[in-house]
Amino acid sequence: MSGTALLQASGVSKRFGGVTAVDTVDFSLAEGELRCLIGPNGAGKSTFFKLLTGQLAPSTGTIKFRGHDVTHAKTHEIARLGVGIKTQIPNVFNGLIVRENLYVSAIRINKPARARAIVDEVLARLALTDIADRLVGVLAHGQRQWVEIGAVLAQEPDLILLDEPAAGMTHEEVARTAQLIREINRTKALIVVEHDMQFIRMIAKQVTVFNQGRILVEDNVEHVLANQAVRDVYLGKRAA
Amino acid sequence: MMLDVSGLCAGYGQIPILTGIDLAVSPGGFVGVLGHNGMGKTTLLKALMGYLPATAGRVRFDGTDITHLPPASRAKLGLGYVPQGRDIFSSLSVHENLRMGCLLAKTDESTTIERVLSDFPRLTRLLDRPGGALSGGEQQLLALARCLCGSPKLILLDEPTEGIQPSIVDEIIETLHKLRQTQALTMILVEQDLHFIADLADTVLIIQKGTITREVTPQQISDPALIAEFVGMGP
Amino acid sequence: AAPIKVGSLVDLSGPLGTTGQPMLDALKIAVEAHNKAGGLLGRQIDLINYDTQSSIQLYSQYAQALALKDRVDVVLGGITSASREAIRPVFDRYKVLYFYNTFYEGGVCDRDIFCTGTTPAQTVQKLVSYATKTWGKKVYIIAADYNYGHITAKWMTKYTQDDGGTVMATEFFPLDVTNFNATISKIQSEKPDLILSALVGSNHTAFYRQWGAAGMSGKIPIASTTFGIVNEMATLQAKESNGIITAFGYYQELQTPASVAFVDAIHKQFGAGVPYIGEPAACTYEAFNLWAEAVKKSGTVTRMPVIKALDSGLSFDGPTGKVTIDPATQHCIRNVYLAKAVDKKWDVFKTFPNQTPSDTASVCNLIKHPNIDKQFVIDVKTKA
Amino acid sequence: MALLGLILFNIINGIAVLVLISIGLAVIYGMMRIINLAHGEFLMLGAYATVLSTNAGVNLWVSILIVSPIVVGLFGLLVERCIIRFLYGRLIDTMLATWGLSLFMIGGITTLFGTTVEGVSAPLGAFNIGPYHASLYSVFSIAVAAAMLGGVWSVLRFTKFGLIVRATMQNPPMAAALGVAPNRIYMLTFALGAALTGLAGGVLAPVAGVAPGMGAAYIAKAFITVIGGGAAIVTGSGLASALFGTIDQIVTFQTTPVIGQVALLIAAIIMIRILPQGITGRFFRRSL
Amino acid sequence: MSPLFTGRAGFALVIAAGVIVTIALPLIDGMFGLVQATVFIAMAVLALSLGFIWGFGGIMCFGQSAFFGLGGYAYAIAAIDFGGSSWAVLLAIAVPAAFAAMLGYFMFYGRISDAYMGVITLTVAVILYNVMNSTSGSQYHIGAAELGGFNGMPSVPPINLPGDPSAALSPLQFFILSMILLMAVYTGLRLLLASRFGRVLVAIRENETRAMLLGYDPRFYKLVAFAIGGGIAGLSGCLFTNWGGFISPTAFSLAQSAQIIIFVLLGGIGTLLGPIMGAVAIEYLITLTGTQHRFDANLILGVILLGFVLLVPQGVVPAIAAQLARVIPARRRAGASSQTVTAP
Ligand SMILES: Nc1ncnc2c1ncn2[C@@H]1O[C@H](COP(=O)(O)OP(=O)(O)OP(=O)(O)O)[C@@H](O)[C@H]1O
Ligand SMILES: Nc1ncnc2c1ncn2[C@@H]1O[C@H](COP(=O)(O)OP(=O)(O)OP(=O)(O)O)[C@@H](O)[C@H]1O
Ligand SMILES: [Mg+2]
Ligand SMILES: [Mg+2]
Repeated sequence: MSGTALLQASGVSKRFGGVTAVDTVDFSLAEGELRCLIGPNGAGKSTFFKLLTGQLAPSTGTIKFRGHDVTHAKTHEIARLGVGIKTQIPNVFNGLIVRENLYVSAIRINKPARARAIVDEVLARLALTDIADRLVGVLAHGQRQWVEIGAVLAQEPDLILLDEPAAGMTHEEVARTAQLIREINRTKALIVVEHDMQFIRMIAKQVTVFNQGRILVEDNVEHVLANQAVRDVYLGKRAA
Repeated sequence: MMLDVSGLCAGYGQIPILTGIDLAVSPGGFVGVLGHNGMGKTTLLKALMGYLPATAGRVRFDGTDITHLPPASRAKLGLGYVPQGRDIFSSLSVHENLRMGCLLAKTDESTTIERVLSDFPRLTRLLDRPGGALSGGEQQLLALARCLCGSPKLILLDEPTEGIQPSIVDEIIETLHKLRQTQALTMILVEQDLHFIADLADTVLIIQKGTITREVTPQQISDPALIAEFVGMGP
Repeated sequence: AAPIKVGSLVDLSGPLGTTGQPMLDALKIAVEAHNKAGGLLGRQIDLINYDTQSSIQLYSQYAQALALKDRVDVVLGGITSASREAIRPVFDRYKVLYFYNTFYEGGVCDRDIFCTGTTPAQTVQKLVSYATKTWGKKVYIIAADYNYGHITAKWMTKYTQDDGGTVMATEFFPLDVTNFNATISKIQSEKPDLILSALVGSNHTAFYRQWGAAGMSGKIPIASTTFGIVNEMATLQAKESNGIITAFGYYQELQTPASVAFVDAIHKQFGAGVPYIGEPAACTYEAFNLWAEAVKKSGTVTRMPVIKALDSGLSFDGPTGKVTIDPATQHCIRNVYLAKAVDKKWDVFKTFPNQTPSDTASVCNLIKHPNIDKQFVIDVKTKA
Repeated sequence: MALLGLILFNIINGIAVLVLISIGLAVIYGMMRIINLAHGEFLMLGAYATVLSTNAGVNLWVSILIVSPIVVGLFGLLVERCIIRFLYGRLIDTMLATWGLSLFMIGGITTLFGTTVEGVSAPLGAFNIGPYHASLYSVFSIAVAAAMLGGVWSVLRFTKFGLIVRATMQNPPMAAALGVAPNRIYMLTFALGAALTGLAGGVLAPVAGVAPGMGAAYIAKAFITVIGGGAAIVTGSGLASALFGTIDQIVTFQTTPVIGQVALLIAAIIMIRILPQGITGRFFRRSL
Repeated sequence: MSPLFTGRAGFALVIAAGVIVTIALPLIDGMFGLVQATVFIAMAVLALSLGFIWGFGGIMCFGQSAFFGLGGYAYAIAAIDFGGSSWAVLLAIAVPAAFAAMLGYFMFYGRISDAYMGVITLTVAVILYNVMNSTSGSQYHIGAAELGGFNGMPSVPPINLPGDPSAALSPLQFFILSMILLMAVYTGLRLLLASRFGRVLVAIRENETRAMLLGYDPRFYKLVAFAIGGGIAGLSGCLFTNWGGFISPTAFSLAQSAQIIIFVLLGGIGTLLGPIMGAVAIEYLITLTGTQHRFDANLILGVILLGFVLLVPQGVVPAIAAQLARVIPARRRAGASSQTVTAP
C-alpha cells in the first residue's frame, strides 16, 4: 500500500457475544481516495464504520488515521482529527431547525461569521435552502438524509464516511448525490457504503467487498462486478 | 374494490400535507407510488393506516368505511403496514418480533412462523438475536416477514428495498410474486427503485405535493426520460 | 376600640397536623372564653391563624405575615424545635411577643419568647427513675435522630446512671425509618430490663407495631417521653400499647375540674373527633391565659410591659394544675404526671407538683443577662 | 447461631419489604416510562383500604389480599382513564400530574379520615428462632413478595399478554399496525401496577405507621431500587432489592439505622457508577 | 416557541417587566408584600437553575435541593465566621458549583445515563439531608458556627453593604438586590444560550451521538452546565437564608427537590421565563392555601395542579407563547439563530 495512507486498519475485529461482525479486516485508504464499500446485509459495513469513528472499540486490531493510533480514541477525538460520517440510520438534531443543525457543525472550528457563510453555502449546494428553517424532526426521511449529509459537509472533514447516502432517494437525486460525491472527492477522501449498483457505477473507482465480516475482494469496479463470488453472495443473477 | 379512497386530506397538526387523494385498488392489484422526497408518500400510507386523522375525504376498505377507525381496527380488518425505517421492536428478539406479527394470524403461531421463515430463510439463524442488533437490511426483511405473519389482505409497503442488497431485492420480488399467486394479496408500494416497481406494480401513481398527478404503466417508467418529466421537478 | 390581634402558627396539615389541630382548638376555646367575658381591656380579641402545612419555609413566611401584615400583639405556636428556631429570629427582629407551647429539649434563652411546655428535667427524670426502680437497671434507649431525640437520650442516660443503672445501647432513627426489625433483634440479643423510647412521628409508630408482631409486647416494658404526641394511642391496638408508660405535663384523662371542663369545652365545640388533647394543647390554652393575665395586670398589650408582668412570677390555674412563669428562664414551673397505657386510655397514676425547668435554668438566666437570644445546647454530664 | 438465623431472617424480610414497595413502580415505570410520583400514595391507599375494611369487620386476610389490590387497582384504572391517558408520550406532564395526584390523595384521605386512623395489628403472632422471637407475619410478607416477583416475571416472560405489553411499550404505533390497541394495554398495565402497589400497601399496613403522609417514607427507596435495577424491570428490581436490603439490614444491625440508611444510598450510587446501565443493564441483558 | 419570547425584542420585554416590578412593588405593596416577594424571587432563581440544566442541558436532576441547601449553609457558616457577608455570598455560589462539578464529573465521565442521573442526584440530596440532620450538638461546628442538626442554624447575619458588617440591608434594599440578581441570572443564561456553548449544549441534548460525531465532547459541556446550575442554585440558597435569617436540613429534603421540579414543569421546560413564573405561581398558591381553612391545603394544590396539566399541557410560557403566536404572525429572523436555542 502507498506510504501516504490516510487511514490504516490492520487485523481489526469486532465481536458481539457470539457474533463476529467484523473479522480481522486489513483496510487501507490513501489520501484523497474514493472507496466504495459493498457487501451483503449484515456483512459488517456499518459496524466497520462504527469502529473507524470510535462508536465501538475493536475487539482486536489497530486503526491509524494519518499515523495517529486511534484504535481506542473517543468518538469526538477522532472527529476532530477530521473524520465525518453520515450514519445509516440518520443521526440529526431533531429538535433543531435545519440551519441550526449545520451551524452547530460548522461552528466548532470557525468564527460565527464564517460558520454562517459555510451554512448558507452548504444549504444552497444541497438545495435545502427553502426548508432551512423547519424542524428536522418533522422532515421526510429523504430530507433528513440530506440534512445529515449537509452537517457532515459543514464540518469540513478530510475523510467522509457515507453509510448508504442514496437510500430512499429518487432516481435523479441519486444522480445528484453521485455528482456531489465526485465534487467532494476533488478535495477530500471518502468511503461510501451503498447497495444501489447504478449509483456505485456512477462514482466507483476502487471497490471493497465485505462478506461475513471479512474482505471478500478488493479491486476496481468492473472486476468486482464481474467477480463470480461477489455475484453469488451479493449481486444475485441480475448482474445489472 | 378492495380499497377506495376519495378526496382524502390529512396532515400533521395544522400542517396540511395530503390535499385530496383519490385512488382505488382492486383485489389482487399491485399499485406503485412514485414521488420525490417530501412529496407525501409516507404520509399517504400513514393516513391509510389511520395514524393521521383524515381532515376530509373518505376511505373504504373491503366494503367498510374505515375513514375514522384507529390503526388497530384497520389492522384487524386486514390492513398490513411495513413502515419506512422498519420499526423493529429493538429489545425483542427476532422470534418475538415475529410472534407479534402473528397476533392476527389465521393459523397458529408456530406454523405461521415456519411458513414465513420458509419465505425468508435468512432470518432463521437470527431468530434469538435482539431485533435492534440486526443490520439495516436484516431489519427490513424482518419487518416484511413480521407483516406477512398476519396474512393481511392489503399490504402498505414503504420503500421496502431501501438498504437491501441486490440479490435480496430480487428475492423479495420473487417472494411477493409467489405470495401474490398463493394468497390473495393486494399491495400499495411506495418505492424509489424503479426496477422493483416496474417488476411488481401493474399501475404506478405519481404523487406530487400531496396529490396524485399522474397514473402510468410500469412499462413507461422504465424509460428514464419520462420519469424525469413526471417526477422531475425538484421538491 | 380596635380588637386585640392574636396570631397562631401551627401545622394543621401534613405529618404534624395531628399535633397542631388540638393546639389550635384549645386556643380558640381560650380566646372565645375571653371574648364572651367582654374581651381584654374592653377590646375584643381577633384570632388570626395560618396552616403551616408542616413546612419550615411557611413558618418563616407566615411569621412575617403575622408580624408585618397582621401586626399581631402576640403569637402562639410552633411545634418542632426546627419550626421554633425558624420563626424566633423573625419575632426577635420585628419585636413580637411569642409563646412556644410544645415540650422540647430545653435550652431556649430569649427575652422575647416564653416556653410553656415541659423540658427533660421535668419529665425524663421522673420517668426514668420510676422505670428503673420498678423494672430494673439495664436500659436500652431508642430515640428519633434529631436534636430532641439526641438531647433527650442524653438526659435518659444521665438519669439512668444517677439511679445506678446502665445504658446497654442507644440507637437513633431518622424520622423516615419504617423497618425496625434489625433493632428489635438487637434488643432481644441485648436482653435489657426496659426500653426508653423517644421515637417521634407516625413512621416510628411502626416500631410498636413490629415490636408487637414479633411477639415482644409486654415481654420487655417500654417507657417513653414521646409516645402519644402523634396519636399513637389511637393508631395502635390496645394489645400493642398496653403497659407503656409516659411522663407529660398533661393528659386529657386528668380528672381535675379544670381539666374536665377544658376537655368538655373542646369536645362540645369541635366534636369528640378531635385528636387526643395532650400537653401541647393544654399548654397552648394556659399560655394564652397567662398572657391575658399579664395584659390585665399591665393594662396594655405592648410587649415590654407584658413581659415584665409575666416575669413577675405570674401564675394561672389551668387544666394541668397550677402553672407559674419562671422569670430566669421564661419557662414554666408546672405539674408533671406519670401515666400508663391501659386499653387505649391513659391511666394517670402519679403526680409530681411544681416541677422547675432546672435543665434550662442551669444555662440560662435572663434576669442577669436579659439580652441573650439563643438556644443553649445543655451539655449533660454522663459517664462513658 | 440462633442470632445469626434471626439476622438472616431480618435480611430476607428487609429484601421482601423493598420488593413490595418497588414492584408496582417497576411495572409502571419500567413498562410505561411513567415516573409515578404518587406511588407512595398508592401504597398509602392500599394500607388504608386494608385498615378501614378490617375495622369495618372484613376478615384481615381478605382485606389484605383482595380488597387492597382491587381498590387501588380500580383507582389506578380511574386515574389512567381520567388523567394519564391524555399525557402519554409526555413524561414531563405525567410527572406534574402524578405529583398533583399525590397531593390530592394525601389531602383527600386527610379530609375523609382525619390525620389518624385506628390501625390493625399484625396477626399470626411470633415464632422462635432459638431464644429469639420473630414475627410470623414477616414470613407471610416474604411469601407475598416472592409471589409478586415470580408472578409478574412469568406473566411478562411466558404469556402472550407479556409479549404484547413489552412490544407496545417499545413502539406503540407499530404495535397498533399489528392489531394491538395501545390504549387498552396502557390502561391494563397501569391498573396492574396500581393493584400490585395496593397489595403491597395492604401487606405493610399491619407493620407500618398508617397515616396520610406515610408514602413519603417509601418513595425514594422505591425509585432507587427500581431504577438501580436497570432495564430488566423484574429481575432488576429483585436484584437491587436483594443488594440494598442486605446492606441496609447488616449495616443497621452492626452500627446504627442512620449509618444503615446512608450505607444503602451510597451503595446505590457506587452500584450505578460501576454499572452505568443499572444491574441488569450489564448482566442479564435479555432478562425481564 | 413564538418569536415573541425569543429574539432581542422578547428579551427587552422580559427585562422591562422585571424593572417595572422592582420599582412598582415597593410603591403599591407594603413591607410584607416585599418580604413575601423576596422569597418568591429566591425560589425563582432556584427554578431557573434547574430550568437551565434540565431544559437545555437535558440533565435530569432530581436533587437540585442539594445545591440549594449547600448554598444556604455555606452562606450561613461563612457569614457567622467572617462577620461580613461579601465572602459568604461568594462561597454560597462557589461551594455548590464546585460540588456540582465534582458530582458532574462522577456522573458524566462515568457514562451514567439519564434516568440514573436522576437517581444519583436525588440520592445525594437525601444523604446530605440525613447527614445534616445528625449534626445536632455543640461538637458539630465549623468555626463559631454550630450546624444545629435538624433544628438548623437560626439568626444568620443578613447581607450587608460590602465592607461594613454593621450596615445590614433593609427588607426593601434586599428585595431590590434579589430582583437585580434574578434579572442578572436570567440575562446571563440567555447570553450563554445564544453563545456557541449554549448552541452546542442544546445540540447535545438533541442527539449526543451526532454531537460526538461532529467532534464535541458532551461530557465536558454537560459538566460545565451542571456546575453553573449548581452555582445558581447556591445563590438562591443564599438569598433564601438571608430572607429567613435561617437555614435547616429541610432545604435538602425530597419535598424541596420535588417542588423545584414542579416549578420548572409548571412554567414549561425548555424555557427560562417558564421556571420563574412556575416558581412564583406555586409559591403564591401554597402561601394562599395556608390562609384558608375550608379545605386541606394539599387537596386544593393537588386539584389545581391536575386541572392545570390537563388544560394547559405544555406549561405556562409555551402556552402563552403559542397563543400570542396565533394572533401575531411570526416575524422572520435572519442569521443562524433558531427558535429552539434562544430561549425566552
Ligand atoms: N450490537 C450488536 N449486537 C449483536 N450483533 C450485532 C450488533 N450490531 C451488529 N450486529 C450484527 O453484526 C452484523 C453486521 O452488522 P452491520 O450493521 O455492520 O451490517 P451491514 O454490513 O451494515 O448490513 P447492512 O448493509 O444491511 O446495513 C449483523 O449480522 C448484525 O446482526
Ligand atoms: N411529523 C411531521 N410533522 C410535520 N410535518 C411532517 C411530519 N412528517 C413529515 N412531514 C412533512 O410532510 C411532507 C411529506 O413527508 P413524507 O414523509 O410523506 O414524504 P415522503 O414522500 O415519504 O418522502 P421520502 O421519500 O423521503 O420518505 C414533508 O414535507 C415532511 O417535511
Ligand atoms: Mg449498515
Ligand atoms: Mg417516506
